[in-house]
Amino acid sequence: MDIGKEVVLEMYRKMHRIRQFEQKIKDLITAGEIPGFAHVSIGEEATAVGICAALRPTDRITSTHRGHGHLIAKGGDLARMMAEIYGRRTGYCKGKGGSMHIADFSLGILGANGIVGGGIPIATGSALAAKLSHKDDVTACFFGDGAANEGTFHESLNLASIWKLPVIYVCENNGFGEFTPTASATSVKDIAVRAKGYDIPGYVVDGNNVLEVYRYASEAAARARAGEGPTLLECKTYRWEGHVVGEQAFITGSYRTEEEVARWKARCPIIALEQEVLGSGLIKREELERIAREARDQVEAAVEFARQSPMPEPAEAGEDLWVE
Amino acid sequence: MDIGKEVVLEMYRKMHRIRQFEQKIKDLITAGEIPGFAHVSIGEEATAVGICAALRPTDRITSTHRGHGHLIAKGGDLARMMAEIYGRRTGYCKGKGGSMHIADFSLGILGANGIVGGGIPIATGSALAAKLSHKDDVTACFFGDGAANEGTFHESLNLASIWKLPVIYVCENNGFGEFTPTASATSVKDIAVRAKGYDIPGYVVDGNNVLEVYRYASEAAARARAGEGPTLLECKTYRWEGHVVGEQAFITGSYRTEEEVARWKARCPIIALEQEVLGSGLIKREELERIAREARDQVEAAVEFARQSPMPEPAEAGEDLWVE
Amino acid sequence: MAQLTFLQAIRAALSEEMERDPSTFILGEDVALSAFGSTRGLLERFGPERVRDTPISEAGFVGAAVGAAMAGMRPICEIEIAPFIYCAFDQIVNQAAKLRYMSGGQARLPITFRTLYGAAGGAAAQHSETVYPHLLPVPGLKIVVPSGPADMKGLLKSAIRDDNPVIVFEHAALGRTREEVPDGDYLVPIGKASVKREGRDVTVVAIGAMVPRAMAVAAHLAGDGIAVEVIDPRSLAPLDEETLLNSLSKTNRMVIVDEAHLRGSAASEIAATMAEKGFDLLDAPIKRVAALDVPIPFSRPLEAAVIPDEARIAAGIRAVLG
Amino acid sequence: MAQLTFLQAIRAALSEEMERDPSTFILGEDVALSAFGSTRGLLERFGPERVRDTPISEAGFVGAAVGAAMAGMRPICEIEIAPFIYCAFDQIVNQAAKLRYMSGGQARLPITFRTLYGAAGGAAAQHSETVYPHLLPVPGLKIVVPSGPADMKGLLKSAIRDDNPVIVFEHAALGRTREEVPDGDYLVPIGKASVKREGRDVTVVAIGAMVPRAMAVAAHLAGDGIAVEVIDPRSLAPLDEETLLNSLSKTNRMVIVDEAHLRGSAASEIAATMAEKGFDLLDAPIKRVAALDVPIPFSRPLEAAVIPDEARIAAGIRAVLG
Ligand SMILES: Cc1ncc(C[n+]2csc(CCOP(=O)(O)OP(=O)(O)O)c2C)c(N)n1
Ligand SMILES: Cc1ncc(C[n+]2csc(CCOP(=O)(O)OP(=O)(O)O)c2C)c(N)n1
Ligand SMILES: [Mg+2]
Ligand SMILES: [Mg+2]
Repeated sequence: MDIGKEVVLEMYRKMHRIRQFEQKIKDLITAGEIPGFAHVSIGEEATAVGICAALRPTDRITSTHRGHGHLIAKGGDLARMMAEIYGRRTGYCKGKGGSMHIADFSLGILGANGIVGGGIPIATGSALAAKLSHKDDVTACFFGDGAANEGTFHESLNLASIWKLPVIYVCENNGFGEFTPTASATSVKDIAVRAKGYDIPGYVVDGNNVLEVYRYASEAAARARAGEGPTLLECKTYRWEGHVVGEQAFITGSYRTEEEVARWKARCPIIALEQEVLGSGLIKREELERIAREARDQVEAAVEFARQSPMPEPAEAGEDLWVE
Repeated sequence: MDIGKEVVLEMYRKMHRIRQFEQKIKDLITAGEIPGFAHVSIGEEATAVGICAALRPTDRITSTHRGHGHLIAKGGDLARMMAEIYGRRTGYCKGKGGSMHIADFSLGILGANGIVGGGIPIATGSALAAKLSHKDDVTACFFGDGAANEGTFHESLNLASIWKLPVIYVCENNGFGEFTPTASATSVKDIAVRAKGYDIPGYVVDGNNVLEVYRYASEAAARARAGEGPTLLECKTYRWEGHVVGEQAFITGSYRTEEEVARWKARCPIIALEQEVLGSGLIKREELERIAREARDQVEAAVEFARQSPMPEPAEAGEDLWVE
Repeated sequence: MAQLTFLQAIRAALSEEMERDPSTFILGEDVALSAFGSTRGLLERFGPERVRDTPISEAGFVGAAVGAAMAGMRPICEIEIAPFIYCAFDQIVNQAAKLRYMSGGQARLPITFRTLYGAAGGAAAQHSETVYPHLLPVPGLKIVVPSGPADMKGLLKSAIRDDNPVIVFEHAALGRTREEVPDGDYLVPIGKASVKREGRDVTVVAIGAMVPRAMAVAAHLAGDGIAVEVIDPRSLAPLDEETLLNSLSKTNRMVIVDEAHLRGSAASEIAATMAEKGFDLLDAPIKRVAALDVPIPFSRPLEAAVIPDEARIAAGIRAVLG
Repeated sequence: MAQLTFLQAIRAALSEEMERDPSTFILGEDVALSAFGSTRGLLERFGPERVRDTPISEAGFVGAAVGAAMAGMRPICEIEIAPFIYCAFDQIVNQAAKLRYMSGGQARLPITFRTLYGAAGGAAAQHSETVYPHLLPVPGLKIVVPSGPADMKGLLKSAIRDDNPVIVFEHAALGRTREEVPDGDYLVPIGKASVKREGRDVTVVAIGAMVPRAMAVAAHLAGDGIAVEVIDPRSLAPLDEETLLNSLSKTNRMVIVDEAHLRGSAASEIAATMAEKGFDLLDAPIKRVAALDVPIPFSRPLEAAVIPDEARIAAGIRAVLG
């Protein structure tokens, strides 16, 4: 597959945006400026971005508790995301959702989800809707390695297989579910193997290689649009940060080694893409630097927007429950 | 494996007992003598019996809504079963459970279960108990092909695999879940394939061949006792009767062909064993006939016991909820 | 107008609404063949894409209904027997009912859940339970419990057209009850109680299959000169407090009859609300007549002892009449 | 006696009971490392067989607890955060709570479920909900909600020793509250309410984290000459009706404070019972102060508007004082 320069640049842009956004979140929480808790995906950007780059605007995604990256990759507005995380009325959910529930239905983002595995049947239903309404939209379903042990994973993949639904199941295997290593909670080394149990294709993908992710996603999307049903992509990656920002404050002991973290940091997906495109001469360093700068500026602007935005009024708590 | 004559005779006895018991249930419901509804397993006897013949008295089983066969195979008392189905105070559950909830804890029968897939985690926990208390008891977990699409199947097999629990998962694939053909609800031809998703052994077994079932079960039990973990056995079989006795009265149309039913009846597990043992000269025809007669007599006695037994008093409804 | 059974009323509502709106479809276990008859004939009419048998995977297909709704469809999702809902509880409680609010009003979830509930003789604890109490504490979900064919049709049609998640509880013992049902676009609004019988001595609020039972008791007590007003709330969420309070202001006495276990029942919820808002109207304590707090037993005499029967309803009425 | 926090009290109860009974073991997600601290240190003491991390598979491991209990163990099963219970709802409601009864009294299910509940600031709808109302309609399950360290220890120990399924709700905001806790075998019986403060003007029944909040209001109102009696029911099932009715016979007025959504709340259940059994004692309607009927929102001012605060509690009290 030949990936055009524009696509590559866009992927680079999105990865930087995610990285800067989440780095900022982390700093703000650490500084005590944002109260709640948030799960960041620093180090895993290539998976979110490679998948979403293969999608069209009318395609849909479902996301997880660790969802900022998916949302940004699908086009989410940084300012409205940041405002939501600040709990402001201008946020995507008017302050009602917070980090774990951001959605943008106009972009096909059906929402992050606080329930591990909760989004998997929802993505499946979204794909069913496409099929029933004879549209060739695809739904990409993000979930973690931990979620792959939930019953909803099983029920959904079986359903999507027998109904040949246009859905891409994207398992982000980052080596942990909270503090439990994947190896000790999951009966198989490669979750992709489970695809056999549903008679669908399953692939192990280098989740830190955005071009590889993009290639697999494009193929899976093409299969889905052609009516050939779902695909399971297991993207092996790693979260550089804790399960939740600030976890050092409340857990004792560590559940992974510094070497392991260092090893994965050395495989930074953003630097990997830089080296690839610089090496091939496709794109110049200055262009990349400009993109990185822009991302930083966008994040700063988002923070500014959030800070300037009003908190919701107490009375707003009663709104938005019903379609009247 | 060399199977002793006593074991073979006992299996023959149990299969007959199940067949006669359930034929009787069917007749009694049809005649309006038993009110509720019941799911019979006529045609599937070899699976229940082959599995339980490989178990010890201290081993445990969990069963399903279609549970009479499992219970009888594990040694259940026909009279107390029949009394329960009649709703009598002398029944196994004092009339509180009925066909779908019969249990005999003294025989390691943890209960039939009205929730499809509901017993799978329970069996897994029973196996965990054996492991935690350093006993080499095995738990056999019966469930249908339909149940293999429930999330509990997935969660349980993963759990049992990582914890290497002494459990045998016995999927009775009888071709249907209610009125839906397995082929249209299940993404794989052989459910045994799903074992790969949990890194455990999985085998397709001729569920109408009691000797074959017994052999696989014995091996699985030996593995379990040796601490090598769970096995998935998919026993292919067929239910001769409807999903529920009397279904013709309320469903319209038929969901399977008469030829299909006839084809499977021609593969009757009881006759198959008869032919096998008569052919090998191991057992004489008279002996088999005597066993069949005894089974009929036992069932008649069970019906008599149930008929003579009192109904529970209304006040008994308040009992048996709590361990005081 | 035609005489329809409860089941025929369900089928009429479903087929009329499916005819009307191409974004509707049915999914659930064995909905094509329809074991209990409520979807019979729909496969032939609307085909297997829109009358969709699912595997036995409650969380999976309920979640699929949620996702399909958020992507623009209008699913009608059948949970064959009510206690199986527990297998899909997260998708109903944490997802369907919360997603609109959590998304700040972005998501639309026009889903109708339908399910068979209640004790109808010998199905035991895992198949006979009255399940709506578990859903009372779920903001974002409407709960409808029709007690007869006409309401069944009118409420189900309203539920399907509602742009919010609605769950309709259909009592297993009512399938063959029969009454006049208006043809065509007959809609019963969700949230409006129905006064089934007028009376000035005592208000009996009855739910689902308890309504015909309460009506029988009322007819019987009329012979003793006791004028019972019977009210069917029809939906438990939202609850038509006004109609109930109006009745209470006339009778000053109330009995609530609920097939659910007493603790946490809809009867308790209604009683608490009435006792709070109607305190000054009450001449006697509100009496709840509900199932005993034990699982529903299998054997007939035991089941009958657990579920409110006419004798217990009558005794409840006499108790508040003092 | 030592000053212990709520979390330390949990750890004390768990380790004492695990020491005492070798058939106990803990299972749940990340119980070894213990994100919220309630099982910290137990792995080191009892090893990975008895302090057992599970995969993220709520139905699977809750069901495994059920099976292990029926096979002779005494599991302590942690559901990390209360709304995740919905993922295992069938195993709790249809299995754990019903199996003894359905088996005619054969099964024994000595299981303790433990779970973190409630709003503690910014965790939003899927993590902050007060979940016990969904379990009120479950005969066969005991429901315990401790409000402070001493009760926490004594009730958790009783729960573990109970031969029936018990669920213990531990409020997320109480973790660091501290008080004197008796050493060693301190047991608080399940089913006995605690009078936290005596008063003759009005009875305030408060649950879980609402207890300290009600106590603060009571202290404040004492300054205005209002003597508030505060009662913590401690267990919602069984409910200590006697202690509540005794108090009512003294104060003749009652306010019930519950963090749950009003509809279907424990407040409703208690109010219905009190209004029925204590009708003649009441000088004013029983007032329920509960969460609004919307999912718990994320943003602090919204969350604060939904959950009962001191102002709403005080207003409720003043309302019943007329
Ligand atoms: C049903 C449910 N169970 C447990 C949790 C608590 N929890 C939140 S994130 C998480 C770990 C998820 O692991 P994984 O799916 O691998 O995603 P990751 O965090 O690694 O991205 C857990 C257990 C939850 N939110 N929902
Ligand atoms: C959770 C749940 N969903 C649905 C049902 C209704 N039901 C009872 S038996 C059955 C079919 C089960 O099929 P299978 O597991 O293959 O067992 P079989 O009846 O073929 O022995 C269904 C859907 C149920 N009892 N429980
Ligand atoms: Mg992970
Ligand atoms: Mg089957």
